[in-house]
Amino acid sequence: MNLDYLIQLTLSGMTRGSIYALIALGYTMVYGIIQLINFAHGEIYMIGAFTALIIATVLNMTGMPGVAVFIIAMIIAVVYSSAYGVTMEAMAYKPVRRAQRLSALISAIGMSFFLQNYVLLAQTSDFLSFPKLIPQFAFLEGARNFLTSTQIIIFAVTAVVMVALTILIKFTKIGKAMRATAQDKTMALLVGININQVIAVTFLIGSAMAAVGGVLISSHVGQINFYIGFLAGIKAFVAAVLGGIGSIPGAVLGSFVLGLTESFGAGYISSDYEDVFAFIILVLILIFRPAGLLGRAQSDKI
Amino acid sequence: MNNAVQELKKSLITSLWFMFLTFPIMVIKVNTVENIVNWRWSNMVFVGVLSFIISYFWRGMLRKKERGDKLFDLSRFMPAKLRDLDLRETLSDKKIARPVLAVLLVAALVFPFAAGMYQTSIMTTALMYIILGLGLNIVIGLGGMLHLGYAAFYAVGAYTYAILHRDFGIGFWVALPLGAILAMLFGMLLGFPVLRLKGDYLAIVTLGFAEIVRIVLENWNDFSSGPSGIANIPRPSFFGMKLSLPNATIYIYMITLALVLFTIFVVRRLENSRLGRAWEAMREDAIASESMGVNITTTKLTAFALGAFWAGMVGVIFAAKTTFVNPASFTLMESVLVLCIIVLGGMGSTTGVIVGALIIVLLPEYLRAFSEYRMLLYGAVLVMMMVFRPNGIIQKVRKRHTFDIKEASSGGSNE
Amino acid sequence: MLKLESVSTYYGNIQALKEVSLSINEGEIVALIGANGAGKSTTLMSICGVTPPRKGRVLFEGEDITHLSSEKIVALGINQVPEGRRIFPYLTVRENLDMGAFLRKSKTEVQRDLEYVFELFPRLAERRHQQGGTLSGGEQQMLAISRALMSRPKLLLLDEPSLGLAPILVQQIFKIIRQINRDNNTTIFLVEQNANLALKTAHKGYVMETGRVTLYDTAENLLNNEEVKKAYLGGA
Amino acid sequence: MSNTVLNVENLTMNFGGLRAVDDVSLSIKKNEIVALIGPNGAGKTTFFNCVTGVYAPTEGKITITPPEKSSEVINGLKPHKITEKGLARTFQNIRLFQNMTVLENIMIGRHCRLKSGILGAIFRSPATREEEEKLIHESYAILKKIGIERYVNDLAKNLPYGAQRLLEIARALATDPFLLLLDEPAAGMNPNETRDLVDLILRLRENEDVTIFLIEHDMSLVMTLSERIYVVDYGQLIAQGTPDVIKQDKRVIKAYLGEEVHA
Amino acid sequence: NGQGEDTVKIGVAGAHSGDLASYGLPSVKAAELVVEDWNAKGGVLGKQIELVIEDDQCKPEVATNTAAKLVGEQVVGVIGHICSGATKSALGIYKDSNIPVISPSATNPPLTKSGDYPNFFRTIAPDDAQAKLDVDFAVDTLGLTKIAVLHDKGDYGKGFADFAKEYLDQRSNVEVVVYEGIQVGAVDYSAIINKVAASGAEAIIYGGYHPEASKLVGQMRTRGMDTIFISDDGVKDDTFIKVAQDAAEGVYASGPVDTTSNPLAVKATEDHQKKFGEDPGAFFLNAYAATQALLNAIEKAGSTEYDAIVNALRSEYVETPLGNISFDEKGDAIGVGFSVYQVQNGVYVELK
Ligand SMILES: Nc1ncnc2c1ncn2[C@@H]1O[C@H](COP(=O)(O)OP(=O)(O)OP(=O)(O)O)[C@@H](O)[C@H]1O
Ligand SMILES: Nc1ncnc2c1ncn2[C@@H]1O[C@H](COP(=O)(O)OP(=O)(O)OP(=O)(O)O)[C@@H](O)[C@H]1O
Ligand SMILES: CC(C)C[C@H](N)C(=O)O
Ligand SMILES: [Mg+2]
Ligand SMILES: [Mg+2]
Repeated sequence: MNLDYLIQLTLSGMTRGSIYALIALGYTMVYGIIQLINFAHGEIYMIGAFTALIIATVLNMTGMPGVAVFIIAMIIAVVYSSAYGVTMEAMAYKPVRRAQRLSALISAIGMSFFLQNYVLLAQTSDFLSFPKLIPQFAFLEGARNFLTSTQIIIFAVTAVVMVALTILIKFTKIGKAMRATAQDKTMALLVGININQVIAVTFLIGSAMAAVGGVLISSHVGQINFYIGFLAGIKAFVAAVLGGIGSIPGAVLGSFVLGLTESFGAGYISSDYEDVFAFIILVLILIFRPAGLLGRAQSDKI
Repeated sequence: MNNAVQELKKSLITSLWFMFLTFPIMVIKVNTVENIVNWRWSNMVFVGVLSFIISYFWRGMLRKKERGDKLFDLSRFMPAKLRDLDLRETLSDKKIARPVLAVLLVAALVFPFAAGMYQTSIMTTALMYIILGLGLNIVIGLGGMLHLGYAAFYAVGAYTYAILHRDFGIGFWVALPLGAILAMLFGMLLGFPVLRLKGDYLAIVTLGFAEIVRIVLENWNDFSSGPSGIANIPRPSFFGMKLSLPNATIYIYMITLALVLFTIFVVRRLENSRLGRAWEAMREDAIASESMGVNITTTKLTAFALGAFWAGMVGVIFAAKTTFVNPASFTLMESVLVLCIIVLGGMGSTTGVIVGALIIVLLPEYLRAFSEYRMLLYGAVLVMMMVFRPNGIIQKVRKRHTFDIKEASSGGSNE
Repeated sequence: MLKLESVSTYYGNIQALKEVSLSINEGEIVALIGANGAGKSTTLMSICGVTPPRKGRVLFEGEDITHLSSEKIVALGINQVPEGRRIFPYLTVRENLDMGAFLRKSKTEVQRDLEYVFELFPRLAERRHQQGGTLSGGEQQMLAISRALMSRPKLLLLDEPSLGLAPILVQQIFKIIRQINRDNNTTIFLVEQNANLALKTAHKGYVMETGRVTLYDTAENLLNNEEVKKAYLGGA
Repeated sequence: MSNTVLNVENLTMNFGGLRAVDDVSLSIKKNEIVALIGPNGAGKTTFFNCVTGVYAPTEGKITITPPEKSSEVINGLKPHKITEKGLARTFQNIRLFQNMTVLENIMIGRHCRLKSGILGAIFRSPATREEEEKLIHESYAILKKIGIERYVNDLAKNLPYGAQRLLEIARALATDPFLLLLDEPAAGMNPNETRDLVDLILRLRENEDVTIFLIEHDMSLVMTLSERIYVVDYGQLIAQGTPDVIKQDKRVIKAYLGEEVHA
Repeated sequence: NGQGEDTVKIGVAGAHSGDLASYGLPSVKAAELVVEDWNAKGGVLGKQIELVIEDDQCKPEVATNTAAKLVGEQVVGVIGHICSGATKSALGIYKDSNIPVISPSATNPPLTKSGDYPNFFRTIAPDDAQAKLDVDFAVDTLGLTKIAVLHDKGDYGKGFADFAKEYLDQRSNVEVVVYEGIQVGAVDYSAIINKVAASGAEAIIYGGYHPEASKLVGQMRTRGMDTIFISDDGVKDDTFIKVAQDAAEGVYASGPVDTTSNPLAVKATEDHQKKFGEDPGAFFLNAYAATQALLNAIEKAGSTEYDAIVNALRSEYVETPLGNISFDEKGDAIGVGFSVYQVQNGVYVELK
């Protein structure tokens, strides 16, 4: 079809990709450091979105300007999601760190059930509408068919977060400690790294990013309920694996590949099989690159 | 004394932390439509008190666990003689084990007649999950491959019966082996491309495969009737007779029970065979076992296919018991539940799978008493079981091939 | 400087160390030899707090460090080159060295020490941007020692530094051990399977068997001890 | 040439840009004991991995001639196939089945010489039962040959290190090989244990009719045991010959042995 | 069947946890409100009414256990289940145990049309009826010729969409330019929206529920697309307007006749507000009506016997928030007329 259509699909694929990336980054960081598929990561994202919605609605009534509300709600959501992430780690994962690997996975699944139902009971099962805080930017008027202001914000924030994270991991002391802990925990201890603290920080950062994702998506989509974390979590997990689980750039690349595949699949073929395309791409990529796009081939030296 | 004060202080801090943590979600309730805010301060008090108490006991239990003590020391209530008995050892003594098993079996046989239809029905579900658990255990516990798409094979079995009955009027007993075999073929089909993947990569691909199966069932109307599913699948007939509902319920229970025994029998034999050893070696060290002449591809594939076999079989029972199938029954959550069963029960252990299935299936049913809090508690229980018993409830005692040196000349034993 | 008093360490229910007592003076090289599985590595890990002892005390410069966490012990100046080298495989040589200096504050001192280890091992200077995992066995061993030196240890624990190395590298490594001890007055506690070389390098030695210290003497005496000869030196 | 059991021609193995083995040719005759030595990272283990099918070599030709059989090229075959054909190996970093008993480790070694399948397992046919029974006896006999039968029912991980090394050899022997490839069999052993190992290897050659190809850094072992030595450095063959020749070789001394030559 | 005890037990079954809880929980609240009312007035047949509330998570396999449980509890009738799938699997059990079932939301046509389930009733229109109404409206009233049909891949949404497509295909000068399912819960729908835009469709007929509908409409309108949006009674819910806000303006949806002004509906909603502090959710009124119909039938029958209740359900009319209703031979509600609504100035206005 025509070029406009192609651009539209690309942009919509990138929107999805950016959002998956924000969630997938947390997944991949946690996985990288303790090899845990954190099933409850999606719930942290959901809690971030809920917290933001609650705060934004309360603040909105005070007549504060929308953008200010948005920023404050975002900050509080980030604080709370991080707090949940760290608490969850301390309660449900730390005690099973030395047990077989699947125990932590089951613990994560339990946590996911718990958090979903906690929000369901404490709040509501219904969809709540997220206040419209971001105005349609005037300069976008001409490009309305292609881009909305929330999409622009999603792109921008995702880019900033990604760059910040890369800098953090590559160049800061805590970043190096995270990488060292991921590669060899005993040795990390022996050079004087407090690995408990490092793992907690990993959860904190991962959860914070999930919260950012949660707030952005909710304002883009306009509504949330207690169950939104599940699907988002699965998708982000797929994206992280696609890119090579444990790899930060991989998570981003995987997310974009996934987002674009879904978008083109839906656009040019049929959205009936949107997820099928996503999974077929996944299988194909893994067959040719068994450690994902940017993952390190786990060639154990023999 | 000082210690106690310390403990209380810690609990207090935890309690304050949770009051902070739950503040927005527990306390504030917004009505986004009417823009009304409802401040529920009493919830905060509630959270504070509850987390204070829980935190106090939680830490106490953790300390016990660290020390390796039993969490609940029942032996205190037992007479001294019993206390000294090692349960596991006692039970591995054939003289004691046989009667115990016999009693359990009789209890299982009598159960549906003593209990009501509801109890029988959920117990049947539990039995079905025992088979699923044992089947998946072949793949995960024995084959060492993390498989998150088990529900797909389950779906294959269920749809085999549903469609064969819908289109050809084929009955339960014919569908039972067909469903199992078809699922097995599917297992092989999936197995080929993915077997060189490791660990979590395998997990995600199997997950993807299961989703593909489900989505195809959802979209392919002519074949599977799409999301609205296939209804009016008959329950198994008893020598051509249609049974009344309570009798049919008991009958399905008995069939499932028989299949559980059959599964246990087969799985045990497989475990203690040349193939079982190859699985174990492969799990321990794939490269070494390959270098010792074990064909990894076929060994993995058999694990995959045999695992799928049982899922297909239970799928047929599922269709017969529920009398209705639609794609919504075969989601990722279903695969995850079966995974929970084997990890919770204790990976690789048959008894563990049985206990795990009983917990995973019956717990939410018995938690019905807590009505809306049921799934919340279910999640919490899962977490707690893992935290306090991280390697599962029953730890696998593997049957070991040993060699009796005394009778070295006369013959080996394979106990 | 370091003193172990009746240290008992367990792995679950298995007791790996049974009332181990030993002491090391400042500036010494002390060797610990013993058969496989005797508990040598466990001794080092117990000192570092990775497998904290269940009973007994570990004293370092008079201070009880038995229940300190690893990072605090490292901060006091004890560092270990563990068995199997344990290079961070995906960090570069330079980053591996930085990790060694993880707890140090002064950038200029770290820089100075970096230059020192590069001088000690010019090979590492050449490879500073290579990933640790891709180094050869000998290079990894050099890196592991350098990484430990980067924390400026007062006490350096070495666990089988010669394992699996080509003969030429074995000689080199022992030369360097002596050099470090001489140049920096670093106290060294050396675990070795190659008892011959170890005792030739050390001032005194301990012999360990199934979790217990069974013999203690000067290195020279041990080298001439008949039992030690028979058991560990391959003498007839 | 008639009694050559392994003949490798121009073997090359690349890992990405790294050439770990570079155009190496060598051959081994029946009942020889041959050593492969060289500095760390020279490509010795990689060479073994190529021969045993763990890696598919980038280039080159590997031919085996099992006793009383005709020669065949085994490039690119899977490890289990190669094992079936009669090559067996041990690993530099011990790779036992840690949580299985010593006996079971050996039973796995015999896996490829057994036949029973799924149905046999389920129905426990007399043939299967007989096979299993025989297997246990054979396995015990192998342990006895190596001299570690007293550990028969212990878990592999609970064995002393030296015994684990021996178990690796026993397990390899269980596959009925004609060529045994040992990767640093003496690593981590003390001098006494090493001496016993030398005796064992000599005994195996005599009694089991196997040819032995080994990698080792312990020069005392290499020099007493081997009849011929190949030396590699940076993936290339830099010398070959009898121990006496190698000891004197300037290049080998410079790259590998160092000045104070031991043994 | 529950007689001889001092209470009359009514089962309420549906999804009370999991992803579909939002469709199941409102029916619990509805039943509670109705029962509270009745109990305050002396109950039914002189006995107090007791609710037995059981979750089925909308899973057919759980639903059979739920049904067995309710049978064991000796309920005289059941309000539920919520999903057609779960309903179908549970119905076999209720049928054999002689228990009438009234669902507020299970819309799959065969539930009534097949005649397999004589004990089944519902207070909601089956998928095909609404599809016909919406297609007629789109083609005849609005005169549209190019239509995109979307659905949420669920049994309700897809069922509705299938019928809509079938009816559209029967029309000569109408073209279905897109027919596709969308992914429920997806974070972004711009791909499918672009596709609809590119296809030149004048309208979308959507089968599914309001959360997805409001996302679709919302994203369409922000992009400046003014494609007409027509949907089913899963969308004809005030929550839709409140969530979609401005974007909801102009949307058409079919639903039971004249509910907003019905005094009973107003009262039910107010009661809900009073008791739970929020507006009711999906199928609330349908469940309210179902409970009233059941209790009324018991009262009128003067007994809790199956035959008596079923007869009463078929013969007696009852005043409910959905109007004055009864049930036909197959179990579909009579008296719930359907009409098309449009959102005008933030409220659904019935188009006559
Ligand atoms: N992580 C562990 N879990 C259980 N047991 C262990 C563990 N590590 C060591 N052991 C056991 O503790 C004992 C002492 O082991 P240690 O590694 O300290 O011996 P070592 O003297 O260093 O031997 P080597 O020369 O082989 O390195 C051994 O019996 C060993 O099997
Ligand atoms: N799977 C692999 N991927 C990439 N590089 C590899 C791999 N295996 C080996 N290498 C590299 O190939 C080279 C040769 O390694 P190899 O293990 O064969 O050395 P070696 O001669 O056995 O050394 P050592 O005596 O230390 O065991 C090394 O540089 C090593 O890092
Ligand atoms: C809640 C919905 C999923 C129910 C739907 N109307 C059905 O017929 O199944
Ligand atoms: Mg050691
Ligand atoms: Mg090597």
